[in-house]
Amino acid sequence: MSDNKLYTRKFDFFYGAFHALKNINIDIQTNRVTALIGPSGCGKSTFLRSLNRMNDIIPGICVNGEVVLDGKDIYERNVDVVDLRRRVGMVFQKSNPFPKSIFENVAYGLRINGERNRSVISRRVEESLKDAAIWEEVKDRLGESAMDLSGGQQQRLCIARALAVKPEIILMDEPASALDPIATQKIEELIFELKKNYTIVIVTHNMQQAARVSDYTAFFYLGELIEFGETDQIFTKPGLKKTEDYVTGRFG
Amino acid sequence: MSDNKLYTRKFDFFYGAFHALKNINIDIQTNRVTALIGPSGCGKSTFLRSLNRMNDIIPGICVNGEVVLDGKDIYERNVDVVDLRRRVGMVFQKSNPFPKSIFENVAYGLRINGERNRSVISRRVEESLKDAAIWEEVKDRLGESAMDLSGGQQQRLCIARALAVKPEIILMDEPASALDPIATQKIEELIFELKKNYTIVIVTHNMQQAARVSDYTAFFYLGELIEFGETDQIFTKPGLKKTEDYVTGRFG
Amino acid sequence: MQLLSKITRTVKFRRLKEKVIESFFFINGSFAVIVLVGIFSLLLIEGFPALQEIGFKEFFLSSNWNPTSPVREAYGILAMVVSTLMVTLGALIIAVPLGIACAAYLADVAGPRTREIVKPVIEILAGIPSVVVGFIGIIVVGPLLSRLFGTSHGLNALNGSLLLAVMALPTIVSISEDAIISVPREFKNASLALGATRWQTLIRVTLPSASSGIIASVMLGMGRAIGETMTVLMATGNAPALPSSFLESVRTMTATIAIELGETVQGGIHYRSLFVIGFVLFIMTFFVNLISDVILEKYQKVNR
Amino acid sequence: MKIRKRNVQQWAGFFILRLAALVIVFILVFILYDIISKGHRVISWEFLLEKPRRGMTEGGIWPAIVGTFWVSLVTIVFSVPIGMFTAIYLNEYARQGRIVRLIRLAIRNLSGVPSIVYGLFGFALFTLYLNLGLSIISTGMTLGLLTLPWTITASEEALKTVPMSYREGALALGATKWQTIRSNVLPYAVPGMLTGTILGLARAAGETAPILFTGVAFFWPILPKFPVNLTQQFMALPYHLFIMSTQHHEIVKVRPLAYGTALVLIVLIIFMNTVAVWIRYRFRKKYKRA
Amino acid sequence: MERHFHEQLQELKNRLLEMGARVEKSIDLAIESLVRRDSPEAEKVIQADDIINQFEIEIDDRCLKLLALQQPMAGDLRFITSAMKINNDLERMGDHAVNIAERAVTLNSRPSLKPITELPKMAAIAVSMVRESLNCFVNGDAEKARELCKKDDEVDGYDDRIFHELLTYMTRDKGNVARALDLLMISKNLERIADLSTNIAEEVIFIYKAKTIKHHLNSSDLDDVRSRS
Amino acid sequence: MERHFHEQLQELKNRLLEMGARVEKSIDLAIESLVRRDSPEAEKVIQADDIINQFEIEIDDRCLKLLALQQPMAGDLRFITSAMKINNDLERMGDHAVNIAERAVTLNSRPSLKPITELPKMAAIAVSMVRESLNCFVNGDAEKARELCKKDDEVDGYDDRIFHELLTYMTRDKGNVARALDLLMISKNLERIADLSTNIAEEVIFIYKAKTIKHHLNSSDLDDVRSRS
Ligand SMILES: Nc1ncnc2c1ncn2[C@@H]1O[C@H](COP(=O)(O)OP(=O)(O)OP(=O)(O)O)[C@@H](O)[C@H]1O
Ligand SMILES: Nc1ncnc2c1ncn2[C@@H]1O[C@H](COP(=O)(O)OP(=O)(O)OP(=O)(O)O)[C@@H](O)[C@H]1O
Ligand SMILES: [Mg+2]
Ligand SMILES: [Mg+2]
Ligand SMILES: O=P([O-])([O-])[O-]
Repeated sequence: MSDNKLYTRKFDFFYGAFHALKNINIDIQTNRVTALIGPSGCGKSTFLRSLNRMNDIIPGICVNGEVVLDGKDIYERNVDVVDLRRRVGMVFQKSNPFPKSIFENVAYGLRINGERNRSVISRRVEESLKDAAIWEEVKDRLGESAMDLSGGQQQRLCIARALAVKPEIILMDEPASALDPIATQKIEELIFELKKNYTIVIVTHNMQQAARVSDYTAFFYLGELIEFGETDQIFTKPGLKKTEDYVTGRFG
Repeated sequence: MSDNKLYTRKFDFFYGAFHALKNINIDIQTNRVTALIGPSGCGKSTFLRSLNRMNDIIPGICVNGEVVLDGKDIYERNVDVVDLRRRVGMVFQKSNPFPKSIFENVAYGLRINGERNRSVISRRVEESLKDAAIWEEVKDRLGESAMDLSGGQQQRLCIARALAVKPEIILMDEPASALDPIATQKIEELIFELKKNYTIVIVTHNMQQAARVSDYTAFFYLGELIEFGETDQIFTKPGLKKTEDYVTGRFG
Repeated sequence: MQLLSKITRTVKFRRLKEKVIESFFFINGSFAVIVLVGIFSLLLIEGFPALQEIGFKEFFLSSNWNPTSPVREAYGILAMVVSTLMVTLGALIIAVPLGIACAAYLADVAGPRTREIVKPVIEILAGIPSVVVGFIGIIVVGPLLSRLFGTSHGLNALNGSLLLAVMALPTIVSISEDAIISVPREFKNASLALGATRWQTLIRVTLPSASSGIIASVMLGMGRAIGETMTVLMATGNAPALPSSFLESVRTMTATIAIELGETVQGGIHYRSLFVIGFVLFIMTFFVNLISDVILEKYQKVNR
Repeated sequence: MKIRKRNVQQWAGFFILRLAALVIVFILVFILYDIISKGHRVISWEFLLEKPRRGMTEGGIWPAIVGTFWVSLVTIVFSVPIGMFTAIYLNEYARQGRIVRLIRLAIRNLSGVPSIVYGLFGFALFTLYLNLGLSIISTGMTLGLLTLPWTITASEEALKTVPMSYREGALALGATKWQTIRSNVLPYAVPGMLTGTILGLARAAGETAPILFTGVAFFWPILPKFPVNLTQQFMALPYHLFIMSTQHHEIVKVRPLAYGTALVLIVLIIFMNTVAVWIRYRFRKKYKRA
Repeated sequence: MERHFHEQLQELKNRLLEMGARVEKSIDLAIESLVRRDSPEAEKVIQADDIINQFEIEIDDRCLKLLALQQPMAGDLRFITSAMKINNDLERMGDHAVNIAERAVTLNSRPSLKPITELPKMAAIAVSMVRESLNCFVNGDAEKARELCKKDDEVDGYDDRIFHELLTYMTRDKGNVARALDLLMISKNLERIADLSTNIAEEVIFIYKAKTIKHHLNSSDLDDVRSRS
Repeated sequence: MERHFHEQLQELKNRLLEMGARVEKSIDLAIESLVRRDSPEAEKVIQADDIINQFEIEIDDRCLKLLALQQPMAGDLRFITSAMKINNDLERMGDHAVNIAERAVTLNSRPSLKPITELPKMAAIAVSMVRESLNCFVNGDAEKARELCKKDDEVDGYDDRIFHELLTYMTRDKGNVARALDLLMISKNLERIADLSTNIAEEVIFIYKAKTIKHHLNSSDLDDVRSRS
């Protein structure tokens, strides 16, 4: 048992017969950034998407063990997935703004939650855009299509969209991997700001990025959680040979 | 004037009215790796593709100045583009093996050049696969489809394919950006090996990668060549403030 | 507490609503299956008694079709099966090279301007109703053929093939063109970067990569030709005999049904035998489409 | 030397390809030219708006136009909703499994079934078993079945062009499935669905074989009045053309009328195609950056 | 763009400055305890060394983390590696201060050999060098750092004079030898502190001018950089 | 997977070893010139320092480049930062050797004070510490490095004894003072060399055990690591 907001115990995940995650025990610290690293196909994305049950979309999956959010296993039968996803927001690898106006993108989550009050909506939109550090860039063009923004701006817009419904946890699957270094840096800085108010879990291919943005790092390999610990520990003095080999590039 | 195999002088490039490259003077050192870095849209790819006239495919382009290969301007009228591209090979960002067998992929370049002799072809194929450090992994399955290889293997196969026609210069446009860190490392090591026999120009988004693989680095910004020099110089003590700001991430 | 129960209520309501919506769509989705099964069983039910009466052997192996003969009714469909295949084959011989060449031209050679002109042309050609094509066959192609070959009229298998070729061309061109255009740009770039000419790239890389799509387009065109009714009805002369050359008049399976169903007695053996022909057509096109389907699926897998 | 040879090879190859395209363009131009040049002479308000007279050697084609219109209307009403809903089921709700495979198999086969077979089926089912007789409604429903696979396929294509990321984005924000579909899928798919539907309808409007036995009449000058008269027989443009070109007793005399009918039919179909293409064009332009 | 990383660099700078201040204070105190013959003061210096050592460990760790986590380049990289060296230099100055304090305790326990006049002057210069070199480091003032290197000569001059003076004392009276030796060692310690400040100044020049001037004895930039003790 | 980078690390190791060998040789030579009263030998040591300084610059540069170009992590990173420190330590040992050589020249120019017996023994231990600490570094032998740290005590013992002996000489005869002082300084230099070797050993432990043992005076791992002079 743990006092953490979110933790997993003996968590297993199967794609049909393929055992994609094996006995994962991890504690996600509140108001910290946890990075998931590991070679391609080790199950990072699968794990991330297990945390808000986005994997449910995929047919033939099967889970075992617990993922506990606020003391409640999210895989229990009576859990409302829709509500869960509202509490555990997600940002995707490729920015995916809806082809609506900037304003409507951010307002979307509020509207589907039944918020009708105009002034409430526009206040939340402004707040979210500010939190996502994109307000200054778009405040004069909220009515324009979100598709006209640059890649980095789109990604921050998607973050704003996720923030608008006030999630407690934000999951990010390689949020900067499609961006150029400058846009990437902006996203990294944003993550650093966001952790003041949110708990963040981020998957990244880029070890350096994990090193830069996270407080805790989890190293996955072949579906197993090899090592989990403070980021500076993992990158300066990892506890296990496998981790050391991976971070120093002696792997594979 | 210069004694280098490949250099440009006062090179300008236009997409229609858009001035994409401005007065580029660069000397590509023989048997060295030259990396092109710079923020997105600065013209790195455009420049690279100018070196083997792959830009010719795009309608409405216009060039000025010289790109000199072995003392001859490749943009002169009587230059045969097809022949030029054989001498200046290219590897693309997304690995693009043909949907043929592994063997046929590498043999392709030889066949289109009219090589019919089976034993010559199979010798060249083996050599190229060895040079591209993928021979061991595929030697028992040369007849299988190249599409079944992993991303990193595909990329090395594409390199082997480019090597088969014995180019003098190899251009690579972000050859590892779609790969995971381990495959990326293999490509980087391969580049290091290849420079013994080839002259390599590589575009990369990833500054660290440029630092690791190249001997010379060219920093582009807004279509201009800002600084060009030895890689360790550029990354430890760049000559210009702009370069320093870019490599230390104080940019934009 | 009250709030909590309200939340549970809304959650329950939401789930119920979602379930209802999904079921509604599912019911619609099942309709296609019902229709197909309906067609299959109806053809079988209506046709089977006739087959029993006539006998398999005569029905499939005799080429004598004379249901209205006052002497002895004959129900052999061999002649029309052969006619159907022959006309179809002729059509493919004409349409396949032309169609693929045109597709390659559009996808790889033509400038955007040309493509903008030719693509709508193909679409319009696809839209021309079969009666209109048949009409042209009677009025223009027929006389032309009779003059060319010195026959009394030009309503023969060749005419049918020509017209069917026109009918099949749009299918072949547009699906092949799709296949060729969806060959990833990267393949072409790779080939060009290796010093291949555009022609070499087209022949050695692009077309082979698109081959399954192209083959599928041919199969689909073939299915279309086999099932085509009005053009062949109007342009092939309607002679229910085993043809020996392309210059003879023929009558295909589809044409037979079209001509004769109106004159039959419902429930009679003639009526039922036409349903059997329909059934055979159904099966033939089923297999042709199945093959093209398998090929297409493979091709989609490769290009993913 | 070698280089020149390769250039010649390329030139010759491209020449052949260009020729093929030219041939196809020529075929269409020829057909259109023939029909327009000979058909336009008989076109008049009288031809369009009058009933045929004197054993159809004079007068117009108004009943055929009206008949085609009503049949098409029934076709739409019958096939479009089912088609779209099926597509939504398949693309949005269905999980890969036996049932879905079965449905897809059925759809693919339906699209390959020859139109004459639909005619047989419609005849047996609607006119005989369901006792709808030879009527507009039987015919419309037959054509509805014929167009169903096209509508489904076109709708599914349209749904597929909506990026997965729109759905994931909405779901991840806590939208329900139906909310996601309604707000983030359908708006972007409807124009595409419309395009496909209209294209299918244009093809259906030109079909002859399936309607031969379900109610089309050689000569039926009584115009149907909605809704009571959907059970009556009717005339249709393609069938009229068929009659005028093959079955008429004074075939040479009515040839100009046949040309006129062909012209009207073609114009109608081209018009529908143009509308569909226009919608697609606007749709693409609007969401191109997506 | 301001980066979180740059804040961390700033923090590193501040920590180094703080450490520098402590080191200065230790040196001052040690000399004072000698002049005022106040041994408890010297004890404080000895105790304070623990804190300075903690500083060193912390700063070293900080640098290592920055290197591992931020992949610094160019100026930032030079800054961090130099910080590691400066850190080392400061810690050693701290050790020298302790040595001085220890000698002071020994000396204070015995009668005064002579009035101590030169050593405080020398110490003042050395301490000012420490302070100034760190200021140069903070303000990125390579010019001033260059000048600072020349000050080292002054300190060396004091060292020489003190050495000769003490030699006289020793040769004059055997009883003086041990105490003179202690004073001599203190002078040597101060001289080393000045040397280490010079090292810091050199690092500053390295960071901001990207030039290695150490050992370039015949470089015109700085003719008088001495090889270290 | 073997990486080009790892070759470069190996090369860095080799360069450090080479530098270490030169430093050892300088120390040996300096002591020999003292024992054999052979000033030209001492001159050689002084000249050789230039090369050692060149080594230092080169190795430092190498490390900086590796840090900038290869983004080392974990063990590799610790290796490189430690290499920078070891490099610094070696260079300072070189300087100490020069100091010894300079004193030797002075001493050689005057009559011998006494037969030199203890210093060579002390030097032998110091040199062996240099060699062994570098060996530990090369072989990644943290155990041995830990033992090595204890050897420093022996050297300190020599230093103490020599100091007292020389003190006796000085107090005995004023004329001895200057020469005894020189010898005393040589002993101090050797003691520093041993200290620096201890530093290297500590770095080795840091690299391979990822533990900072410096200053952890009451750590059970190593109770006797001394704070630096
Ligand atoms: N829908 C799926 N069906 C079956 N197997 C899957 C599916 N998605 C992923 N897998 C498999 O599960 C494993 C883990 O996949 P996952 O996407 O989580 O890896 P990852 O660590 O995110 O890799 P990457 O860094 O490449 O994104 C892989 O072996 C993958 O092949
Ligand atoms: N085909 C084209 N037509 C018009 N402009 C183009 C075209 N291709 C590129 N450009 C423009 O030229 C500039 C340079 O493009 P280029 O692709 O060379 O950039 P890059 O440095 O490679 O960027 P990236 O890192 O994003 O690949 C950009 O501003 C781009 O918008
Ligand atoms: Mg992933
Ligand atoms: Mg580019
Ligand atoms: O398309 P048809 O009506 O001729 O089958």
